Amino acid sequence: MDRNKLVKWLKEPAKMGHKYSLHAVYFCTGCGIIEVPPSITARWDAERFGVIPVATPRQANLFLITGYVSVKTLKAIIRTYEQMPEPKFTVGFGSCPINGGMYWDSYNTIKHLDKYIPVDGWIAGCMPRPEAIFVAVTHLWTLIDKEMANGYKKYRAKYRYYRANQEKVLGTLEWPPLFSIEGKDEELVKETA
Amino acid sequence: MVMRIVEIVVSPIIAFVIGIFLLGLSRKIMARIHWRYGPPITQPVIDIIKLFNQTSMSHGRLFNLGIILSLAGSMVVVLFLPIGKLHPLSGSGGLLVILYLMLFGPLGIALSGGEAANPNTSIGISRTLVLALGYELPLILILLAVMSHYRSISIVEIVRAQQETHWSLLSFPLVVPGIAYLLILPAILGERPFELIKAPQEISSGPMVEYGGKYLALATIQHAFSSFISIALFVNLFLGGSSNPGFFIMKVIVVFVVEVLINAVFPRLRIEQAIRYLWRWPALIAFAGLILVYIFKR
Amino acid sequence: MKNSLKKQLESAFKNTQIHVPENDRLIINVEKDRVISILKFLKEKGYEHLALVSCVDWIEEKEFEVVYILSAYLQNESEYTEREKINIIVKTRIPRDAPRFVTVIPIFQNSEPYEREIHELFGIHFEGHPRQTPLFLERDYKIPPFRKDFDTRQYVKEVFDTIPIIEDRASEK
Amino acid sequence: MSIEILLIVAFGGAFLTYFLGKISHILRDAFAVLLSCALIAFISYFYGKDIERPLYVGFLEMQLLLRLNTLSWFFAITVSTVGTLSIIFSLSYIRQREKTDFYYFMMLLVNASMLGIVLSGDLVSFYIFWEIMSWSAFLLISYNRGPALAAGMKYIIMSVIGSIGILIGILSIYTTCGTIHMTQIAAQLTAASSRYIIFIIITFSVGFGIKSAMVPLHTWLPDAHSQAPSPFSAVLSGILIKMGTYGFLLIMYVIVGMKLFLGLGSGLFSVNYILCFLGAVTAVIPTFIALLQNDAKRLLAWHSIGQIGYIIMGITLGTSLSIAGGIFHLLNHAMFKALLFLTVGAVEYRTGGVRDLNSLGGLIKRMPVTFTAALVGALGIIGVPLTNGFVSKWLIYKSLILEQHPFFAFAAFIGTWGTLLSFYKFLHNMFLGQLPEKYKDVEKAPFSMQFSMIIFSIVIILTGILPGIPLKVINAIQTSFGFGPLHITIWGIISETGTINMVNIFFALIGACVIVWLIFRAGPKATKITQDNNYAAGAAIPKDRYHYTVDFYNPLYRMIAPFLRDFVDEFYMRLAKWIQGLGNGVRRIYTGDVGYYVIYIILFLAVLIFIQMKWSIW
Repeated sequence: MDRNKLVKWLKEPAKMGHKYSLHAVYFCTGCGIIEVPPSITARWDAERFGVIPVATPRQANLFLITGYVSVKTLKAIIRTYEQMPEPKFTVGFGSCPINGGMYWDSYNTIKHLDKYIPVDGWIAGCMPRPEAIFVAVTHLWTLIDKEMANGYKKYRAKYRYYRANQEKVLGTLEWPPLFSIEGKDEELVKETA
Repeated sequence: MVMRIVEIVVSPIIAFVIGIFLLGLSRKIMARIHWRYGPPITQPVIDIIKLFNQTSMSHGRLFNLGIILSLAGSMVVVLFLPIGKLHPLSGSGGLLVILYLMLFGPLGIALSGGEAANPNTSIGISRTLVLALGYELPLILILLAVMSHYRSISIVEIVRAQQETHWSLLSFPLVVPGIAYLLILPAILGERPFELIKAPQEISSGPMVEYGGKYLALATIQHAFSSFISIALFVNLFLGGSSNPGFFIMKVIVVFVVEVLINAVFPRLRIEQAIRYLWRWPALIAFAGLILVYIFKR
Repeated sequence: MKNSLKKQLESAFKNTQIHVPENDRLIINVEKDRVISILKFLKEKGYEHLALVSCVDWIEEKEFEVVYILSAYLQNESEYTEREKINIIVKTRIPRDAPRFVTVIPIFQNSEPYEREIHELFGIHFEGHPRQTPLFLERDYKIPPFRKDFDTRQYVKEVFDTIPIIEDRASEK
Repeated sequence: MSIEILLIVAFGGAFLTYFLGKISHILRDAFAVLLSCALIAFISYFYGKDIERPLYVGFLEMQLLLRLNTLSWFFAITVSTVGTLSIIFSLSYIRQREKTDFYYFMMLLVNASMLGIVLSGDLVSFYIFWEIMSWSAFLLISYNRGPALAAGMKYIIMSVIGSIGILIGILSIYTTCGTIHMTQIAAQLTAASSRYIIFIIITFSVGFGIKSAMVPLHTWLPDAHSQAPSPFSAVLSGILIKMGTYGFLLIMYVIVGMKLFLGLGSGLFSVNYILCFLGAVTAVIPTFIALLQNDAKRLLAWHSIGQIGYIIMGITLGTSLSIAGGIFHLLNHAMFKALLFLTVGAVEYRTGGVRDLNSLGGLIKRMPVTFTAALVGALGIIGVPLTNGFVSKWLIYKSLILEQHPFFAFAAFIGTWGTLLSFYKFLHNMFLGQLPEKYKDVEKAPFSMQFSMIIFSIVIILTGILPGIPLKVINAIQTSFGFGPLHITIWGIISETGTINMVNIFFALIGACVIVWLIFRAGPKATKITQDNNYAAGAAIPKDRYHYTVDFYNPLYRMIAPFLRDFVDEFYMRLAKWIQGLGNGVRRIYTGDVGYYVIYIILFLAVLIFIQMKWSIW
């Protein structure tokens, strides 16, 4: 490892740790997940980037949403995202989470994922190739360096809007709010109206 | 006295460094065997740094206490194990104490996982304990063979006796239990084909389900310690320990690489298959070894 | 071969039109009160695999068409003699304004999720069905979404597009 | 101050408690607690004394003596401690029940009779107190009716058989030696033949083996322990079955004497080897049967049998280390098993009598003190370092290994692992995991329960870290048996074949815990979450169905369950049925017709006359 990298390690170990050890929660939605097994196995070895899949959200800090998100899946996605420890980074994979993709007029598929949880980066395309995942990872590194991958801070700051959006789609959620949703309610009404 | 304190400080540090190094090494070797480039060998350190800088969720006091207890117990075992010439506390208890202190690791994880209140955790712990019962049966026979062959329950005595003569893996009656120990070593390390404790695909990493952040970091360190301990025990009992720490660590690494080679090519057994295996071949061989030792008394 | 079954059916059930569009298909159009009896008959004949229960919305004729697709398990060649390797398609029409029909769970146990799904997506009520609770959908739709008169684009405009985008203010803070 | 006053106080106090209960309950409770505390003080006053006094002269021209030495002092202090704490526990446990006066009366009577047993210096008074203990224990076991009555019947039938064995032994000793004083008997038996001594040991071993539930005489214990009220289960498992081991010590090392006993038989067939083998069997099989139990108290009951196996192994192996280990393990088992029964009692008191390990769960959030006590007890019985169970088990293992009995040592180790598995199941299914909806509003145990549990826990930890305190007394006991003294220090044992130093281990563990805790605190603070916020693959957790308790070790059960039926019990049941059938057969000859009886008499006389005419015996 070269010199300025070593200096970086000494200066801000936490940030470097978050960069080089991205544990992706193994959450399969849609067709995009078919690209993940080749990218974590011998063909495109994701582990050299420090990206490995882990089984539970408690151990993960990277959330790949791989494909279209139906309303039922959205509930699981929100639950999983809220159970991940901070800092956590979300990447939408494929065009469906971006704008609905080919399900743009479906009655049961949410179109814009970032209305419900914050998304730090998108991988466009249908399907993106596995190399695109690594492009996204390296891009995420630069974002973490510039402290622009702060979706979790945004979620914390604007939680009541996110919660309002989620409840607008899903009805009342089973679990209590993660952060406090008290605040300027008239602003809440104005935003959601 | 000062020497004693230095040893007490140094030997856990050695165990920690070597254990973490072994984790990184195993990931690298596995990657190479899979024709991958693999992570940098410092990847476990990066993971631990990251995990210590994450937020984490706690399920209660026992959840914290258990993981602390398990890591502390593993650290204490190192003080009783001779690492080369370093055996600070081995004067105050022999192999039996080591055997019992090795309980703290799984027991602490079991208690804190129990408070996590997750069925995956409970299944993982029940597998942990059943597997432990599975490999303890041959392990106890092996240790009894060694202890009653050298007529001592002090591991320092056993190491010294080996260095006077030769490795007990190469001496006649003890070669049989030595082979049995090699057969159960993957089960003690929890590696494949006995990686059924935290089987990420079925029970989503078992006892570790609710661990995140610093809890997972401590659990990783504990795993590093325990893998170091269970190999160091083998090296002390059968490969004649060593006179200086350097050679000792060499031996440990060699044995670990052998285990990684086994780990890389095997699938995972079901728990009944594991118990059936452990109670058939290693137990029979260890039993035969104990009989042989009983016959050929020194 | 098929004709034997065709003959049996015609002898058993008068004035049901049965036709064979292709070599391995047998389409039976029956009125709704004979469906149970004809399915019983076919099951006794050995066609005991209910592959699918489906539904079609004929909006012009103001009718729903409930479709049952059956086939037989055939282990070896010898069984080809009494049973044939065909898919039997039983179709029936029910009025669209009163979408009620009887369940076939007493005959085919596995029709439970199919009927549940049809109830959810087409709004057809099956009498005697134990639990007609939502299966796939999280939201409640005024018109069941698979009916032809359900305007999905309108629905998307109303529901998903009205949800506000949360503009990024965290960077300024 | 002399020891017959002690017994008079104990027995009189028991009766007085019964009559005080008729006046007021507060008075009765206070008096019972005061009485038992007074007994503790009284006994601890006698520490180190060696007294022998006549109790009563002229019982069939025999002189009954009371004798107090280190052995009986040790047992007396154990008895009174456990008895006192379980009576304090009973204060709130038994309040809502009926027949409470009777309950306290019987508890105090059992304790008093056990004091009598350990203080009696001759076999006849020993036998009298033994019978008082057996019968009052029977009344307490069948205290809550129904299945308890059947369990009590089983217990009393077996213990009557046992006491018949003891009686035969006493009578034969009296006929041969002409005295009933233990010391004089010991002096006389040195001349007796070894076959006669084996006969004596067998007769006594039947009685003591049944009382201490040694395999194959254990079958009364699981039913009795699980059916008795919990504080009495503590007494029963803690000290009453230890009276059997006290009897073993008495007959082996006091009456017969160490040299004579260890000299009996030879090689594999020496008596102590056979008893040690029985102990090994007792240590393994019941422990793994306990693994299959779902009733908490039944699980503990089977473990009492298993731990008795360790004690028997220790005291019959016959080296100074093993005797010390056996006696120390006896004390420890009294402590932690009583503690565990009390914790189960607290749980069933709060949850309305639920002991089923499959339906409880998550109680740590409601009863933290009870959980801590249960944890300490479980660690003790597993034998984790820093609890007293570790030291005693260490002594037993070490003596077994050094005496070149690796297979006995193997049995002991495997028994320990079975203990670990079943006690993790015990803790997990009762206290850990998800708290069910129906136990949401369980309060913590009342003070009197918490008090006795805390005292027990403190004793376990203290004697675990400083084992020298009890080991000093035990060393005195086994030197009085004639074994070589051990080198005991306050922190453990020094011997050339391996020392143990609990204080070092303690400080090492504490230091390591502090270091790890500092590392732990260095990380960011963890947020406390409830049990509902839990990983369920992205879904909200299902209510009341998210706890894995039933068949906790299912794969293991499927493998070992077929081999672990209680064959002995089945055999006894078949025997009982057969004897009943025999009785029915015999009853037929009583027709009720006088003529038949006349014929029987005449036939009998004819036989007698015939014998007289043929051989002329008279």
